[in-house]
Amino acid sequence: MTPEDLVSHVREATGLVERDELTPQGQAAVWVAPERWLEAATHLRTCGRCGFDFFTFLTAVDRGGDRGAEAPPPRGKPGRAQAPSPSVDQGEGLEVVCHVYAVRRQHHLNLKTLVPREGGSLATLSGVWRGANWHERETAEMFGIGFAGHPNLAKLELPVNFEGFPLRKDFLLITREAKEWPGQKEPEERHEEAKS
Amino acid sequence: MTGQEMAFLALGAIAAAGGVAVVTARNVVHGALFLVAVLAAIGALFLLLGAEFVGWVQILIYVGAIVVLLLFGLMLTKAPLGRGALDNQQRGIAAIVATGTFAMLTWLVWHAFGDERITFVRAVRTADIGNALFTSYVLPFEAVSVLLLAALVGAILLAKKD
Amino acid sequence: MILDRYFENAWAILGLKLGAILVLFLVAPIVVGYAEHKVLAHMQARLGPMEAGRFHGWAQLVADGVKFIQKEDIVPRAADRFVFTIAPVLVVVPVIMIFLVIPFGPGGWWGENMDLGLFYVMAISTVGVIGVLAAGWASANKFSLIGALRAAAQLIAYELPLVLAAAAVAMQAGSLSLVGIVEAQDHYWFVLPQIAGFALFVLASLAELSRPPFDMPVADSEIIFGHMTEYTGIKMAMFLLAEYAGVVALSGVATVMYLGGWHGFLVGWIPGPVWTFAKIGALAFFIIWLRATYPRMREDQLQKMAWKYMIPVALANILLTGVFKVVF
Amino acid sequence: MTPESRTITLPGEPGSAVAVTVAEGDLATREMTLNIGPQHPSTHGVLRVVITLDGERIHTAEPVIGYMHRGFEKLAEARDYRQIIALVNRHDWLSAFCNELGVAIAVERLMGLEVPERAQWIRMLLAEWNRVLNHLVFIGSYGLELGAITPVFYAFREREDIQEILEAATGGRLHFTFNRIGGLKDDLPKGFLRRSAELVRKVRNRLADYEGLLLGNQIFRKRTVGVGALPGNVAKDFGVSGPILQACGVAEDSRKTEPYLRYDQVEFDVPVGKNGDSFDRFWVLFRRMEESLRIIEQVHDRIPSGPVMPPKMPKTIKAPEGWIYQRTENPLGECGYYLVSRGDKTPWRLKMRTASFSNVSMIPYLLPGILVPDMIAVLGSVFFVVGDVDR
Repeated sequence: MTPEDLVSHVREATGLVERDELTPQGQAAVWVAPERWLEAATHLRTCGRCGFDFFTFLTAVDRGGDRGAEAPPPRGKPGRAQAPSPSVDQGEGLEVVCHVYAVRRQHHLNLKTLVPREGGSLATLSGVWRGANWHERETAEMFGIGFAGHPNLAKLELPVNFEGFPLRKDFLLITREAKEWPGQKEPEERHEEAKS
Repeated sequence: MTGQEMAFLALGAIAAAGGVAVVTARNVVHGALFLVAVLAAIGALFLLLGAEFVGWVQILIYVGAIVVLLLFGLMLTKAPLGRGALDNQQRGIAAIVATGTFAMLTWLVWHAFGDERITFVRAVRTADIGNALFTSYVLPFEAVSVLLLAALVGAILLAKKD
Repeated sequence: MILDRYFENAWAILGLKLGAILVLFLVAPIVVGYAEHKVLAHMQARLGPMEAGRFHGWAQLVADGVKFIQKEDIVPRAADRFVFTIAPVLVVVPVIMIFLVIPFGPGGWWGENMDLGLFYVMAISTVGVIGVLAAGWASANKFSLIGALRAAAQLIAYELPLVLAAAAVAMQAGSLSLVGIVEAQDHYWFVLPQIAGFALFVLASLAELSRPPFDMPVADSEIIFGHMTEYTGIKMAMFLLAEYAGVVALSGVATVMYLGGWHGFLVGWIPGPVWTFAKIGALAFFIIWLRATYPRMREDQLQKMAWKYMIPVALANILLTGVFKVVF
Repeated sequence: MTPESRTITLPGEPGSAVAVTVAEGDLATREMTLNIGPQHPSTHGVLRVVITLDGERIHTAEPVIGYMHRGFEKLAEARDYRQIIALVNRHDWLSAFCNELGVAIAVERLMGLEVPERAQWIRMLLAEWNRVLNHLVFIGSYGLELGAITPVFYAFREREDIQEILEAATGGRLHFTFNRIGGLKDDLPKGFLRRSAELVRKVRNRLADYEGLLLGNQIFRKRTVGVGALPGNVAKDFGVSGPILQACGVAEDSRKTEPYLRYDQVEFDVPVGKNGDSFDRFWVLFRRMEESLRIIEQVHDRIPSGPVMPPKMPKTIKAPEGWIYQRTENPLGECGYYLVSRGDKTPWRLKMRTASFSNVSMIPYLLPGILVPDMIAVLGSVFFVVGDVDR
């Protein structure tokens, strides 16, 4: 299926898609409400036409933070017909991305949703794809997102007593705060410096 | 006292002391290792008495096989790693049984030989043992074979779970 | 005997022999160990030791020995100190005792000609496992314990084929004395009629020595050298010494049992001991070669091989030897 | 607790006791917890697997990772794209070139940048050499783990030759940093293709050594055939990719299914196994190496001349707003970069989807029920690099 067909199939079959994205590079994403997260994922897994049997990754993107207030405009092609619901609007929050692939049909899909920065929680997908288990653990420790029903949401890569959520934008790299990244600047910047 | 007698006494002392150590050791693995000393000393006693074959059988079977199996079993099941003691509540009964056995054996030996001095016969030849086993003692030998075979089959049956 | 000509006193002869065996016990493993370094290296497209002692690193193992002596003797805090200390001794002593009875040449080139030599070797060679078990347990390390348990399980697998193969040789030679067995091979080596027994004996010996492909008790990539994990310095060196001395000792026993001991062929002027040592060397080379070639087997595969193939073959071998003896 | 079972208290460590439930007719036993790693010869670095044992049979296995976590994803947010290329070639230190490639392609696609034809072919050539380089390590060390000590020396002999020519081209031995956004740092040095062609023949001739020592070895087969079999659907479920997935009989290789560079213009096969056991995994790795050599030969014949960088490159590389997921078939499996850009010269978020992470996450499924020696055979054939797991 082409990405367009795929998105419209998911939209029709589930009725959960609130917004979709199609990038110029031909990659597709569908947005669902966080409370319908598990339902949408289950459809992708079980539906014969989707056939998403390969779990690629699950992660999050911090949309807020120091630049959160700028509220970037929507990217990619805007979704069709349906207006985006407030829950998946481009506001602050943590965007959760789950990327899956169908080996036989050879198509990809990004399943996305937005959860609030504080106390954000989703149903776990570890029952849908076993591979989600570790990816959710990683996302939980890095972003502070809860995954309800996860069998073991312990820290995966960070030390047990680590505090904070490193991949959020408000978690600062302390050395970078004290000192600018010492790497060479862009050619044009150096050029400007030399001129001035 | 001849050198042989001195060696006999020394080995006997080692065996006896080892025996005491086996039962007093708080750690079962220590006990098993003391048992090695006891069995080796007894094997050496056999050698000293010229029963070379029996002596080396003692080493091969008891030290080489039985104690190894014993240690194997202990390590698989009970013995904690490294230091650490194990004990149970059967000391009293064990003491009674041991004393009884010791008394009986002493009485038996005393009754049979008394003050009689045993003249030392030089070395029993292995060939003679072989001949004896397969001529005059062939029936007991075969009986033991059958018994061992039965034990083997039984062990396999027990080990098979289904 | 050669020594009788020069020495009257039996004790002096005994002392000399013991001294010679001790020297052999200390030197032979170093030679075999160095050979292993070099042979493995050349089989693996590298050079091996090249520095110590200038000429092709001949002094590498001497240097290693010096290093081992200098190392700190560490006893883990949780270990059982007494058993931990005594275990290397328990492993080394039986190997020395095997050296006592191997005849290296005709006319007294042996420590002791025992009537029951073969039986003695079988009995003594099993004792070393107790040292391995003790070491594994006393180290208070789970990897060591697994290694020790594997060693014990391995003993059960290889001991029977080993003894049965030896029994067939004893029948063939009509003697249990190692000197007697060599003398019985005057006309032909026992490897010819006992080829199956020879294969069994070498395989079982490899298992006893924990040499590849039967090195499961010390498998470095699984259980990190098993019972040797916690040992350092001189105690570790004793384990290594026992391993390489064991290679020499069991190669020696196999030489005596199957390869005609000091009997040579074609050229008559080469003295007997040279033949013996050459044959031991050839077997040791074979053992090293195996290490370069084969991966490690699994414990249950060894058990299966021992019980399903080696023991039946050994029994059939005994039967055939018996028939052979009666008919001819 | 079933009616036929009973609870028995066993002596535990000094001063404690353990209660166990046993079925009727069974002996009461206690499981042993064993830490494999973080320092263990067979974990290739600092991976730790906590296993519980019943005898030598594994009951449960739980990998503990993170000992090498270096926060690459966070660091990438503070670096521009040129610097990121030097950063990402470090997570899987055995396939540095392929790692760089993913980021470069992702940024190029996001920018809509046209990469010169010659650069595409050179990239393919170096990526395939890098693949051989990587596979040789695993082929050698897998033998070592099973106790065959010789193949590793042969593997490193070949590796040295390959590293030499890669060094000649890139100047680096481990971290090449040869990709640039838009192309490559330099053209190939003079005579490179000839050396490369000679090396292909040399390596191919020597592959027979490995066949004899490992694939054809009876004990090796006994140790690996049927050990740690992984069904294909479970592999996909865990996101396991690369040689492990192909060993399960799934011919998934992004060089075929979603060709990047010029993989659609060269001929090669995707080897697939039957049973997904350790032997198949190893066999697939071996065959993949041969296919790589095949690709390299075709590149030699067909590489065009021309520049290796686009004529007009912006001085500052800023990826436009948007996101992209770019996957490449790395030696160890699917390596993907999920790049979110807000039009800056640094990425807003760069998620690294590494093959090893997913491969290792499957270990708790694969290990229970097998023996400790088999665990080594399985761990060694679940090809992973710890840096690639922890990032």
